[in-house]
Amino acid sequence: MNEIVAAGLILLGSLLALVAAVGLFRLPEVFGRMHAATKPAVLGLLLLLGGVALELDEWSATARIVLAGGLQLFTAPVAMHVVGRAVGRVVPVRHEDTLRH
Amino acid sequence: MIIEAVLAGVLIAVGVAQLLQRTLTRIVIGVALIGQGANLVLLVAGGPPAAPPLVGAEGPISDPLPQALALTAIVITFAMLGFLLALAWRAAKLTGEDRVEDDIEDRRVAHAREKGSTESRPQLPRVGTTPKDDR
Amino acid sequence: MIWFFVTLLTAHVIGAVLTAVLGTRLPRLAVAAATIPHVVSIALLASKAPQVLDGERLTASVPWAPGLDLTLSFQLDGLALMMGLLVAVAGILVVLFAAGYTGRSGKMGPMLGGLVAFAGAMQMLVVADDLLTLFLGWELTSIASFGLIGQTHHVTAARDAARQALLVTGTGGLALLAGLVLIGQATDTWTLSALADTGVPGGAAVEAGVLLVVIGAATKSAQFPFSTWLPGAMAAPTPVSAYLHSATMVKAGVFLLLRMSPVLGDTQTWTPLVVSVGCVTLLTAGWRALQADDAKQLLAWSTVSQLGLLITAIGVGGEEVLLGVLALVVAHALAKAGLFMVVGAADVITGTRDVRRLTGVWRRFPSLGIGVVACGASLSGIPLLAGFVAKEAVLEGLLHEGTLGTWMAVAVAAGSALTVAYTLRLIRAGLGPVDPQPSRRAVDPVRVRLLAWPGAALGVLSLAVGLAPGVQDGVVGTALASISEVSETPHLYIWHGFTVALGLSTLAIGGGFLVIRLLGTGHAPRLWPTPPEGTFTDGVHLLGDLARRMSRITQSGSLPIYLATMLAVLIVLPGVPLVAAAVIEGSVPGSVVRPGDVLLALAIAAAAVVTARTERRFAAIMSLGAVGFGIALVFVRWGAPDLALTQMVVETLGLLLFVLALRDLPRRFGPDPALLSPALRWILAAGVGSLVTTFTLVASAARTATPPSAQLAALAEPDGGGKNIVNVILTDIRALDTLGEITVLLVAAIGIAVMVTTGRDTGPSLPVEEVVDSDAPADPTTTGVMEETR
Amino acid sequence: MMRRGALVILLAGMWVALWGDLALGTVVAGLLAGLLVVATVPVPASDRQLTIRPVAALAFVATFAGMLIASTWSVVRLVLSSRAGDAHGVLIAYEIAPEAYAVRTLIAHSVSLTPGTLTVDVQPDGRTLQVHVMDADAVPAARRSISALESRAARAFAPTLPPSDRPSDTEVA
Amino acid sequence: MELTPFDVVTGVALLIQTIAAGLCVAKIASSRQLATRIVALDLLLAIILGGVAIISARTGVTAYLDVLVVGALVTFIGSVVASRLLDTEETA
Amino acid sequence: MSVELLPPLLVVVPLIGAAVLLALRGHVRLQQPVSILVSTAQLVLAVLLLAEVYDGGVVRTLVGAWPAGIGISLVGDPLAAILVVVASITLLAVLVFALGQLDDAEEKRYFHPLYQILSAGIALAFLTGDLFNLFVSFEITLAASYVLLLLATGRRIIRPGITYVVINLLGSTLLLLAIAFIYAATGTVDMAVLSERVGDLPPYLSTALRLLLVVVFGTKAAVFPLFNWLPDSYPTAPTAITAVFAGLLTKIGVYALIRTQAQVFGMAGDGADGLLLWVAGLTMIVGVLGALAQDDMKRILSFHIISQVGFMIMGLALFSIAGLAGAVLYMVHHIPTKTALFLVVGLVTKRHGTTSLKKVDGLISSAPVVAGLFAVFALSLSGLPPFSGFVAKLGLVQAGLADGQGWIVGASLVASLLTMVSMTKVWNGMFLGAPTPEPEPPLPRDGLALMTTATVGVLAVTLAVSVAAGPLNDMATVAAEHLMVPTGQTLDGEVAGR
Repeated sequence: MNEIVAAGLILLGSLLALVAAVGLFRLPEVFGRMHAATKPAVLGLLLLLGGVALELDEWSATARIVLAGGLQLFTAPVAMHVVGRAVGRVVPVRHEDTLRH
Repeated sequence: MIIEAVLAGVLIAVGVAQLLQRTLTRIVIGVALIGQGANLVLLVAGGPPAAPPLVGAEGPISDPLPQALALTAIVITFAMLGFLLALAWRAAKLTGEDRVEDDIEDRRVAHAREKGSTESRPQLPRVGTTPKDDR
Repeated sequence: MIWFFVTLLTAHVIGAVLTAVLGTRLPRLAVAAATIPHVVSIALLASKAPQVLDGERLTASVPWAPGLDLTLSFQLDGLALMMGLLVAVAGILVVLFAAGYTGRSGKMGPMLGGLVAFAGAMQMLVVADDLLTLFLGWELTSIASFGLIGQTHHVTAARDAARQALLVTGTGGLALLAGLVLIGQATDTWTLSALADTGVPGGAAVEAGVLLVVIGAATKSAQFPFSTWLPGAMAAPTPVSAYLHSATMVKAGVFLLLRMSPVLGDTQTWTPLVVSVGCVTLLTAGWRALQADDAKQLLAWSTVSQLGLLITAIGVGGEEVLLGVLALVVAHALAKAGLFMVVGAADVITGTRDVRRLTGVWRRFPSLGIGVVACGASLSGIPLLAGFVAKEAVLEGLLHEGTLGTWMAVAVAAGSALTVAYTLRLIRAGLGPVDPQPSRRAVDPVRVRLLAWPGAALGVLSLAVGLAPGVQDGVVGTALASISEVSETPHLYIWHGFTVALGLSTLAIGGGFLVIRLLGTGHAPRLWPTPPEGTFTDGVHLLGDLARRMSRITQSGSLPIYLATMLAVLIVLPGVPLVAAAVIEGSVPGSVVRPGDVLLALAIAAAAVVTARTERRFAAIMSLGAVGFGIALVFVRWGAPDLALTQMVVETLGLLLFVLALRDLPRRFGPDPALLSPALRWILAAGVGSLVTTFTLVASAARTATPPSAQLAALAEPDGGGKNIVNVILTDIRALDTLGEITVLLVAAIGIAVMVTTGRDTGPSLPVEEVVDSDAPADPTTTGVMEETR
Repeated sequence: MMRRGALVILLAGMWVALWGDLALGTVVAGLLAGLLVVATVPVPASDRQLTIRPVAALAFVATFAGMLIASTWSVVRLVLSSRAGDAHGVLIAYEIAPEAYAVRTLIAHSVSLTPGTLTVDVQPDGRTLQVHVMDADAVPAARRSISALESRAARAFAPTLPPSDRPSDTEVA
Repeated sequence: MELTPFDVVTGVALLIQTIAAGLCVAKIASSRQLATRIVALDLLLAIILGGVAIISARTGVTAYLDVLVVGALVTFIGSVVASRLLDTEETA
Repeated sequence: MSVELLPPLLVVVPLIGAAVLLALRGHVRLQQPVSILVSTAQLVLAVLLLAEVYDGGVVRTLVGAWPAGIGISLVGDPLAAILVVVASITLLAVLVFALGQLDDAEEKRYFHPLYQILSAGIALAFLTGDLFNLFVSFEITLAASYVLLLLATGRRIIRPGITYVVINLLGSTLLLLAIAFIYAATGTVDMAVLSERVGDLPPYLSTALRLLLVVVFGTKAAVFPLFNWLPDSYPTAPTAITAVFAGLLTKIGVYALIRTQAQVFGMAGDGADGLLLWVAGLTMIVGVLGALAQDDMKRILSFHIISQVGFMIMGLALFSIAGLAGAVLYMVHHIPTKTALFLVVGLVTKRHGTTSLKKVDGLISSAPVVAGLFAVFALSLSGLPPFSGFVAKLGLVQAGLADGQGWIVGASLVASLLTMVSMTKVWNGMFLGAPTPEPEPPLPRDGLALMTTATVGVLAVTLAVSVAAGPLNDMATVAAEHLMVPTGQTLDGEVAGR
């Protein structure tokens, strides 16, 4: 049972990664691609890691997996943020002018 | 095993193809690829894949020695690559591009041949005239 | 006994240094210092002369490198005594002449010093008793002569002539070395005296040795076909010519052949080779002497011709002939040195050496006249002079040596006729009416005396020896005894009676007069195409051309070509046996192919290809990163977590370094002006790649011994105190490697720091490029950046 | 002081996790290492502006997780749909209310993982985010969802609750 | 060694990962825009980390998880620093 | 002190010295005595090692006391000991010379640490008994040399450095590949164990392996046709550094060739030795012809290096005791002599700021001491008696003729003749003629005395090599005999000392 769930999670995670990669091609601009590279990729990796943790079923392994997953959760958006910043600095961006408050 | 050997070959081939160009970036990439290929070969040299070489591992473990060697080699290659990149940076600063030009002195010596054969041969002393500045 | 030789040689070394040092400041003392070594030589030789004349052979030796058969062995026998005395006596006269020649100028020191050093080398050569010691002296004379010829170093011609001389004599020297070693190895005997007793075995090695030794002698004595360096060397100051190119250095070849004749005389090659070399030289050089207008050139060719005569005679051999040869060596040295001095003096006084313009010189300066007439007569073999006695002896001897001897006697006579002719030309030139124009130079009369009398003295000496040939008997006879079996006490006669030899001499003299009558005042026509003067200068330049042409091929200065060469060698050398093996054995290890590996490998390979194909710099760099990370995955699959870890870290850092180093460069590579066509590059690439693959597989398949991994696992924990064997290896078992690795990192860091931090202002800084490719459409109306739509 | 202790424990936890070994020695070493880090590295000022309200924090995490799944789903749909090629987003500016730096960082960060939005830049004032919205038509929805996240984060972590942002307006997009 | 269902499924997952990785490489190669390439590389690294995790699960070797942690860390640092370096307006 | 400590100390002492020197990098005045001290210590250790093994003993140190074949062993056999001594002497002399020559503060700061690291790398290369460790030592040496090469010029001229670095990096990577193949086939990287196992390999594989090593080490040693990088890069460095490169770096390649070809692979009779003979001949001739084409003293001498490497390879290719002894003797002669010639170049540069034959004349009048030094070294290098070059050449000629390889002896003699001719080109072009006035304003003269002293010191060494040719030849023969025995057979002996 455990194994089936684990396998399912891993498969799902992989599929999400694939979708992210496909997104790189399908989406026309860099910001869109960044969406693709963050959300499905992060969730996919988390699912996958969860599956692996289930399969290994070992305290020390789980600890490290949690660490890695947390890191990924935390870092992927930051990385995208930095990339977006680099793009934003160079390319003139038209803002939507509505401001809150 | 075959796969890795072929992969190493491909990496090295691609590296070589880039090494033979004049653009320094390409050369550096070539060196890096060849280094990757070599590390791969080192790994393959240890024999077929097996469990990681940890004490107490179940089943056969992979040969740790080539792994240690490859590890050393990876770091050394990295250090060298870093230095080469610093060179490339300096070259770009100096010349504004990253071309490896030919050696000037070699060119000059080679060029001197055409001229040398007609012009630079010294005149021989004529009979009966003593060079007078010899005393 | 060893102190005898040590004193003999060190006297020259000290003398040379002293002279060179004193030369500029105290010329008189320098002359004295230059004379002393010769006087010492004469005294030393004279002190041992009684023993030697009694037939003793005095020897001594010091081991140098016994493992290489290198021993310094010396002997003093008759031949050494004779040659040593000749070198010393001629040396004194030349030093005095040189003092006059250079006057009070500061050039005296180096020249006299060089002459003394040369004399020392020559002494070493003549007293050598070991094949390699002989070679040592031989090469030292070459070096000293290079220095002396190049003496007038402000003149390009002199420098070039010095190089030619060194090139030719150097060639000969090396041939000699090879020849001597061949002979030494064939006999396992390295002392000359022992060799003379045992002789040499037959066989190819020895015959080759003979050829090489004769080549050595021929170069030194300027024999055919190596003659031309000697006339070229006439660019040297005349004292040098008088000493080296008449009395001593060129005689070294003759001396060598004399020394070797008892050892090698019985080999098959010896006689034909030596005789033909000598005979051709004798005749051709004689004619060349007739063609020369420059008095020094004339004398140079004359020397070559006379040496040819000597060598011809040595080739024929035989007791009587060799006696004549020895006498002729002495006679020629006296006469030719004298002639050089006279010509040199005339040159200093009148400013020309052209025989057509020397008119009246001998009349104006009778002391020069005496010298030129006496020495010339001796050279030509006019009766009553030393040359006549010696040449008669040679002819007499030759006629007793069968058919070959007879023919050679005829050749010698013909050569002598030429000798008479060119000598006459020289003498006649200066006997004409005195040039009405006053000499262009006012020459100090003391200096004229210093210049003139050594030549005259040699002339008188030639006459004296000719009148009383018996005075030489002792020395020459002992010398003969040391190179030949002697049946009876040798004796030189002034009068042999009305013999065939005398007839030949007479014919020669008559022929000479006839030739000169036919020629008139001009020089002889060319009978065969002769290479122009300075052929060897051309030789040096040809060599230079060859060198340049070659280095244009090998030294392209182009990194891609160097790399391609290296890789081509790599493919060919280890590749050939491997491919052959693969064809023959067809052994490639089979192993389980996991589909995942294939996919992974494909992805990595694709990324690698991208690095090569993309036009965008950062695409290439990032693909390189992709390759690296992919390989980390391979490491994981292989069971190497530590490697994968390191690879990840290193790859990331590497990527950063790449970006850091290259970010200021254009985003696109631009065309690569590669010398190698893409096809060639990829062929090489494919070659190297497939070599690596094949090699890996073949080597893996051949694994015989088990690797020490099993032992390592057992050893690691108790001894190394770790669970991770790789870590144990790195930190303990192969800690030395790790130490080295850290060192390399440190050095690279220093290098990077030096490259990056200093001298920022030394080059033009680059315009900052935009992050986005210039050709990417940046549409300002939409947010974000459009991807290309093609 | 409490927070420092928590930080030490967190670091020790990471240490143990990395060693993969729950032995006494490892734990002690991890604690020592954590102490060392805390003692030597100056704690950022933001640390003092952070309070953790456990229940609200759990709510935030839950919201966040839900949004992550939702956003993933929307991206998957977009990528696999035929409209993918026309998906040009817009950039909007969004001003964050909470004062605490740490909370603002958390919000800017979380925005990237919520549906249709991605933080592209932060204005130098530190409170105006540039947010990329995938669907140009859904800008108001996006604003709402950011706002919801913002208020949950503030409730969970902000040291003082902003007066304008009472718990009353907490509808989730 | 016979294949368990788990092996099969994870094998398929690896296949999918590889395909995704290939797509990333293709994007790195084909894109004209630096930012896109960074995004693609970042994604590629995430995929590779996933691959490491899968292999760890398949082999049961937890040592690979160290690679995972370190990898997550350094790839992040790599992406950030690379982007910062390329942000030439910032540094010029 | 246990003799087994000597080999590791020879490597570690300079490394520690380098660390100290690096810490002192702000204090050049302090660095100088420390650096000299370290080099002297290395020399003393080297002499102690030689005293231990000169008559045939072997000091084998198992680093970390791991059994042979598992750990790294350092092997002080006669060959290694001789070369380490000669190298230490040369390094010390050049160091003294460099103290007078360097003037850029930046150069000075890093010169000493890098120089000591280079020393350590060279010592390790000579002493290590492990192939992979040899690779590491190569890398240390090369890394230090890369940086030294570029230290002075690198900020202005990059190209020669790039040629040097790229070629050598490729060479190193190929060495790594070779080690991988060797490990794949034999399961060891220890040279002693390897020499026992090569016999079990199929002949084609051992041939391929040894040829691969020929290519790798041949590149480092600059043999035909892999030499072209050398004259393009060496002359650009400051002379003191070129001097070390010329004297020692190529020699490491030659040493590695000798070690692997003679000792590890031995005489396989597979045609590789014949090939090496051809390589030797071509290297000699092509190298010296290249020298003839040049008209810059430094470049001429750089081409000579190639030609003379050919001589050493010739000794190796004969695969006889006499031949190997000749090669060893030639190395012993060549290291100090070649170094010294470059030091002379440094003296010329110090006066005139250039080494072009066309721009400098008449040094014999203006600088007779320099002229005298050059003359002796040039004659020695041309193999003329009575200098060390003659003895070395004689050894090779004897060995070649004893082997019946007349043609290679002929080639070597032609090469030494051409060497002489090209030396006369330098002599005529630079030393003879009317003296060139020194540049205005005159170059700073400080340090010239020190530089000349160092050069005279090397002169003494070369003369000593010549005078002591007998004992040296005996030692070289012992070393050669030791080489002809595969290392594996000396393993059991585990000889410490005798």
